[in-house]
Amino acid sequence: MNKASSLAIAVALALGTMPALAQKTASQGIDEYRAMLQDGNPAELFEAKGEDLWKKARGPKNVSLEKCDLGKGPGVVKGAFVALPKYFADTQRMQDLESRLVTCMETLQGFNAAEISKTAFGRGEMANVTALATWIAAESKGQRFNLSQEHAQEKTFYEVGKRLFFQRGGPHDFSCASCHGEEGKRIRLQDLPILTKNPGDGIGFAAWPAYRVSNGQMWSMQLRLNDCYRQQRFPYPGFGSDATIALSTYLGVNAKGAASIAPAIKR
Amino acid sequence: MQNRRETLKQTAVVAGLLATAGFPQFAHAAFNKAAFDAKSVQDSAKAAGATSMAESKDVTITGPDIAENGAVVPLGASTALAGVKHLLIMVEKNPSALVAMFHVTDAVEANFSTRAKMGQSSDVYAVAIMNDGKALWAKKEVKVTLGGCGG
Amino acid sequence: MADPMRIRAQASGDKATVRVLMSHEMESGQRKDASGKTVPAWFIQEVTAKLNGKDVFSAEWGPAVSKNPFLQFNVKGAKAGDKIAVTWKDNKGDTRTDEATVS
Amino acid sequence: MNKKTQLVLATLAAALVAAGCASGPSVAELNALTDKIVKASFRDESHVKVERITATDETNRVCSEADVAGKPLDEKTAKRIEEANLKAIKWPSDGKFIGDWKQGEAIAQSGRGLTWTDSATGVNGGNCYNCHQMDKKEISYGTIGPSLYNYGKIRGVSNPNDPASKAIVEYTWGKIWNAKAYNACSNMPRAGHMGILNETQVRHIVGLLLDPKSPVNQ
Repeated sequence: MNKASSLAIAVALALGTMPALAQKTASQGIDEYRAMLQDGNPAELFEAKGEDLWKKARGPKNVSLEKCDLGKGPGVVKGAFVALPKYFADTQRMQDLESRLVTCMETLQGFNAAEISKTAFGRGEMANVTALATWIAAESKGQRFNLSQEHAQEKTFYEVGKRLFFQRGGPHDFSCASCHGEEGKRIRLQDLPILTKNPGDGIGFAAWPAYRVSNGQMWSMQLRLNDCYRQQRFPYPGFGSDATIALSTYLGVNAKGAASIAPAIKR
Repeated sequence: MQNRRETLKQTAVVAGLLATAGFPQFAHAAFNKAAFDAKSVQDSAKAAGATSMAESKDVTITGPDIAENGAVVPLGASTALAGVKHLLIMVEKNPSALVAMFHVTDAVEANFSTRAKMGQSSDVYAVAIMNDGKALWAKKEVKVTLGGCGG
Repeated sequence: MADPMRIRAQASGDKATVRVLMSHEMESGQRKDASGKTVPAWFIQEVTAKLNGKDVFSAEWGPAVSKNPFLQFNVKGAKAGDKIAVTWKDNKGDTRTDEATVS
Repeated sequence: MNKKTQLVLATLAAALVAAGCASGPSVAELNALTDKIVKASFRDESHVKVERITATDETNRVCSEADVAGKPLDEKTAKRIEEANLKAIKWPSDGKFIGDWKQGEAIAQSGRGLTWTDSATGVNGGNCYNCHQMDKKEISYGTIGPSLYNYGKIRGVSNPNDPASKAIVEYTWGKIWNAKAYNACSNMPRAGHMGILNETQVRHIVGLLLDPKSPVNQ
């Protein structure tokens, strides 16, 4: 409320010569802009590609991913996204959607997991992992996040993730919490979700993967975290590294009950 | 919208099959390079066949008041007038003003939407070029802001 | 080699609204790469559509249309079950056609 | 590598259970585990080195721990941290606190510098608008920090060179140079102390905030 009225004043002062704008706050204007983009989210292009990749026989072994176990049993896609990351007994490790996909690409299709993990976002098989993640996320659209905290590793990773969330460092002393620790804050005009609790349906953890209009790229959760760390002026987090999975576990557990809208469309 | 996924599933891919078929009955299908290379709204309209230009309430331009990002700005042009040959969407301050030129036929409504790149805040135009060469236009201002952390 | 389009065509009254998403870089020709060289323009130049095999729509685009373009138009007289085929062609001569059924 | 770390963790967890720690690892063990995971997960990229987060100072360490615990620093520790940071402030070498507000505005607008995609030799920005309102004409401002619109005017600074303004001028310099000198766990970066901005840039920012001609004070 406060935010809106102070913005209204700012806009009136700044743009007083433009009657159409003076009657509308900047945030209303931006909400309208965002609404205009909803109908026609290019993430659909990546969804289609991901679905195709899941069903197509590929890789050195020339098989599809249709027997991949994303945590709900081999081949079960619906509902898998909103329960990840989780502990997988076969790999004996905590995995998020993307690292699990890479495991399946190695064990089922014969790809080299380490090679894929080293590939830059948007390139080669990494682009395929992102497309797959986009489709798999979309298959759980509307479902509510409900990560398991049963296994000891799942609890431990939540605790480690919490510590990573509050870890201050780099030349700017930033932690994740610098931007995402309080409700109702913005960077520039960008609303910042609070991530220490459920921020609401389709906000924060429940919005990614998302299509970024600013660069026309499809961003997975791994890339979302990677770029947060970049802007935090931290060093480079490895793809599928334990730090990224622990942090995802913390965010995912906190988002319990939030309905997923992924893949969303973002600035 | 409720049937979106259903509808999407019905999308059949026939890539390449029709690709090489020409469009002989579409006189304007050839790319009008001059119109797209022209810098200004006027020069571009001229290259697209306009002989005179006038503002008109019968032409509508739609777009946001503020765009959070200049890379993707939803814009639409429409008119209920009869006798429209082309409907153009332009961004005045872009290096070349013309974004898209739609050819109006009896088979489609003179109502088109797409998304444009905008380098900066600018007036955006819908220009209807009539069969007699008259160009009728409407404009509105779109403010492009820096949404994120200027990094 | 280009990725498929997503086409939604919905009939209402005596027309169908067609919404299309295309997978394309739409490189503006204004951008410079890391070494300072201008990245050449690469964009969809022509978009056409057919209703049940008959030409109904055509447009010309410049490089200022956004990456992964969106397009919306209304075809008169189209009804549920009709076929809409959309074709794009870019300035390098690459082309792609996809088809959808009006719902 | 990931797999190996996680296996080590699993063994560790098992050992803990065997030792009767049914309630899971202790705080100290979780902290140690986090350090280990950080070392295994992050790598150098371009000019950005892992030491940036593994060799951080006491200020960051105690504030991070307080954040995890969900309670503020105890008063004694907070005071100690603030004093240490206050002592580390470098005051203007030529005694001039007020720079050019126009250059200050450009620095305040820029969010560039020090990420792995920035050049190692580029000019850093101050990131000010990311968190603060300043010039009212800029509608794209953040709200993590308080509004600084009319910063000098509200504080009654009509001539920053007047001895009457000395205290506020010095505080402003100090706050930008090292925000933790006044609030141990402030969200605000220590722009001068950590080498984000140089002395000349800090001077321009102080000008932007305190010069009566600056748009901040209109």
